[in-house]
Amino acid sequence: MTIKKMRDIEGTTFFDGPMSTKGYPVNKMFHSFNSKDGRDAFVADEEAYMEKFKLNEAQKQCVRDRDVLGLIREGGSIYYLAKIGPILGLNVQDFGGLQTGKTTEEFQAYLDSQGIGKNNG
Amino acid sequence: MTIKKMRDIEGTTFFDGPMSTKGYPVNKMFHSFNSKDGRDAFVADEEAYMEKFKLNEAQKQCVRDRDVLGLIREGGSIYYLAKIGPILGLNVQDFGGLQTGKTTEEFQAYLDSQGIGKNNG
Amino acid sequence: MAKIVGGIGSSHIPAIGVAMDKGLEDTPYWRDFFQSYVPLRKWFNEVDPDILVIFYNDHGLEMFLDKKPTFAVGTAAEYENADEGWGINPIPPVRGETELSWHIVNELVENDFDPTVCQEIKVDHGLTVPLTLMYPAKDYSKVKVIPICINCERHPMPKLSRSYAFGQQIGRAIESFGGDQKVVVMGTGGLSHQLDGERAGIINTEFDLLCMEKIVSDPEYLTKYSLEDIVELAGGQGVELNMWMAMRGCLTGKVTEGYSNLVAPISNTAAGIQLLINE
Amino acid sequence: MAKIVGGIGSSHIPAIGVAMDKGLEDTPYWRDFFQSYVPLRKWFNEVDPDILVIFYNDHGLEMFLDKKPTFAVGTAAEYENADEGWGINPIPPVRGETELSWHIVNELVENDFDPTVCQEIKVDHGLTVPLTLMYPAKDYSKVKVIPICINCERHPMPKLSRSYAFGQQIGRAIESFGGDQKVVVMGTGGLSHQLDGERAGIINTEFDLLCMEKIVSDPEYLTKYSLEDIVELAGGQGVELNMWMAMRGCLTGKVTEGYSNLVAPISNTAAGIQLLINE
Ligand SMILES: [Fe+3]
Ligand SMILES: [Fe+3]
Repeated sequence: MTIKKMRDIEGTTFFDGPMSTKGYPVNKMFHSFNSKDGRDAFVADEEAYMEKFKLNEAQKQCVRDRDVLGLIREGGSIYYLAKIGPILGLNVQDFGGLQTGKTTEEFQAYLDSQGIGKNNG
Repeated sequence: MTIKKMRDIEGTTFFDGPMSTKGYPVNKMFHSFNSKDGRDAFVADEEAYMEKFKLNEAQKQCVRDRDVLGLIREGGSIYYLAKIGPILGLNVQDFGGLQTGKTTEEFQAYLDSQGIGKNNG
Repeated sequence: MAKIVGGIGSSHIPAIGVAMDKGLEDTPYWRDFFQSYVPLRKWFNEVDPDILVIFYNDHGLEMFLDKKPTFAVGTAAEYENADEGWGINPIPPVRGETELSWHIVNELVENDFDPTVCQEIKVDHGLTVPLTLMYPAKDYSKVKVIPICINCERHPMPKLSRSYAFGQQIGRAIESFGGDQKVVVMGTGGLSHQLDGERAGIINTEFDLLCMEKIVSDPEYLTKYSLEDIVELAGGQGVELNMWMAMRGCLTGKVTEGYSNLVAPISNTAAGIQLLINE
Repeated sequence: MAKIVGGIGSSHIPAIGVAMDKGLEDTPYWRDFFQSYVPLRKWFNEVDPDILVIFYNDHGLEMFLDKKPTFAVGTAAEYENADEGWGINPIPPVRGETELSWHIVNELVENDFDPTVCQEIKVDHGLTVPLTLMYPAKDYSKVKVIPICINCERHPMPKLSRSYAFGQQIGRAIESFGGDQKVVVMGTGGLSHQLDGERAGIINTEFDLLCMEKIVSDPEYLTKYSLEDIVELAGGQGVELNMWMAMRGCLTGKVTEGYSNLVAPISNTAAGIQLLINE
């Protein structure tokens, strides 16, 4: 098989075709969080909801563990999986911290260290 | 406005962008006939079903009159509107007759007159 | 490397599915049509392809006007068929081939095609009828199918030259895919017919025969026709020739004709049946 | 003929929508960002465009992986926004412009682009946030919006050169459209950021400033970067630069910079704000 392998960039997973095949069920579940019904159903019974979308066991365990890096490894796309954030009360800085082994404050400080253009702030 | 006008071919309506804009509600209704629920709901109450899909009055009248040419003029695409055929017990030869002012038998004879390759028949 | 052993041109009209469901293959109306598939299937069964790429158009099952792709490529592991309202029995799910599908998509996008990529779609009779013609016992569970859908319902549609180039790119992608899979490509639909308007019922077998001749020896010749020319010559739905052009584009080797027939009228159409060998 | 008077580059992150909903524009975190829109809006209000073409990407509201277009063009008379799960209040429906949309689609297909054409789609924050930045009082009922969506979520994605060519073709289509409409095009998203992985949080303002310089004077320069280069340099979601390239492609006249600023961090991104005048 000769599917193009994307460049190796440390700490970066290209969400490409094979990853999208692998992650389809989990991304479809996250996508369903667009609707309040979907979010409520997940909160009411996470296991049943994961089963409905046919997540595999590894994906289920990552959801149970709130393991963001694990979810990405299992084919989750950040665009869809971030939709679990508001349900869990996590914003993208919290997500950043979770993935980089930092507290949210440390992650924010890392962002700030790369800052520009906030002269009037 | 300068949307490309398609070539004038007698007896032929190009289903192009402006026609597709005009016909969107009626085509969406016909498209819903993919499902038995949609077909049954139409049969149960045609007027309510047309209202649900927001057909304009001209489109509704064409549906009431089973006016195929009228429906095409009002933006219907043959691909979608043909889905009303099985509901009304009409096949594509019946449709052909209705549009060309022929009986179904006459339309079939017209098709046969252009025949080829039926040597073993 | 994967090898495209041949291409098949075939009709895909719902009436064929209904005739097969009802066992009408040997009636006077249908006999010559179904007889044409005997030599095709003989070749097909001998080849016993691993992968079948089917160019089809969606007549209003999945690709509705709300979000209508010019070109769509399936990358799913399985495709379902469904009720389309025509009274054909839906066929059991079709197996997909994710790896080659993604390779095709990668190569298309790399080379400036803009496909819509489908990980979950229902396939309509445009695909299931030709598939069933190849596997009348519906024993297609072994073959992997890649559905490739071309807009033939709403203008603007891809030009014949674009569909041909699209096929050429897909052919190159397949032939560059590692492995020893045998691949057959199918172009479905057509040939001349018009379902709508006061001109409904026109058939132009002379033009169809020209298309079937040129598609073997000189497909570029056909790219001289605009889609308006095609509508004028071959009827409103004659534009389904686009799928035959894409199929032919895939055949990058030396192409010879293995079989050819044209039967009309089949429903409102002239049904082209053609086998192209690719060496 | 319709006239493209200028292009705007703008961020489109949900946090901006939330900040506007909550009235946080003048807080220390947001002040510099929102101040940058004062000169943009001054120009924009003076122009008072009839039509706004917005290049955006859909982050999972409408264009899911089941059927994901590389390029999608809206041709509807109206577009709705909806709950995306981010907690932004959906905005009232946005007016479409069917005639110019179809003209653009015709010209794209005629020139070998393969768009998915959308007569009924919901638009996400990628479009609504930039629109609301131009109309903070949400008084956008007069302007007609053409949404043009580019896949930035799943590889393969269009190359920068393809998005630029796509924009060029759209620019030519608009400028060939009869009438005296004033058109503004927006490229949204970016600039450098990465949301996922152990590398989350990288920002590269040096590269962003280079992009903003080249996009004025030498957009072709940027087409030398592959998307893998962009991911390496500007982070995983830095690929949203594609929308800026398409916007720039539309500007076929003499292009000068009317305003430019880069503010970071805004959420996890470097937010580019840029006005390009097209003469
Ligand atoms: Fe067809
Ligand atoms: Fe974005």
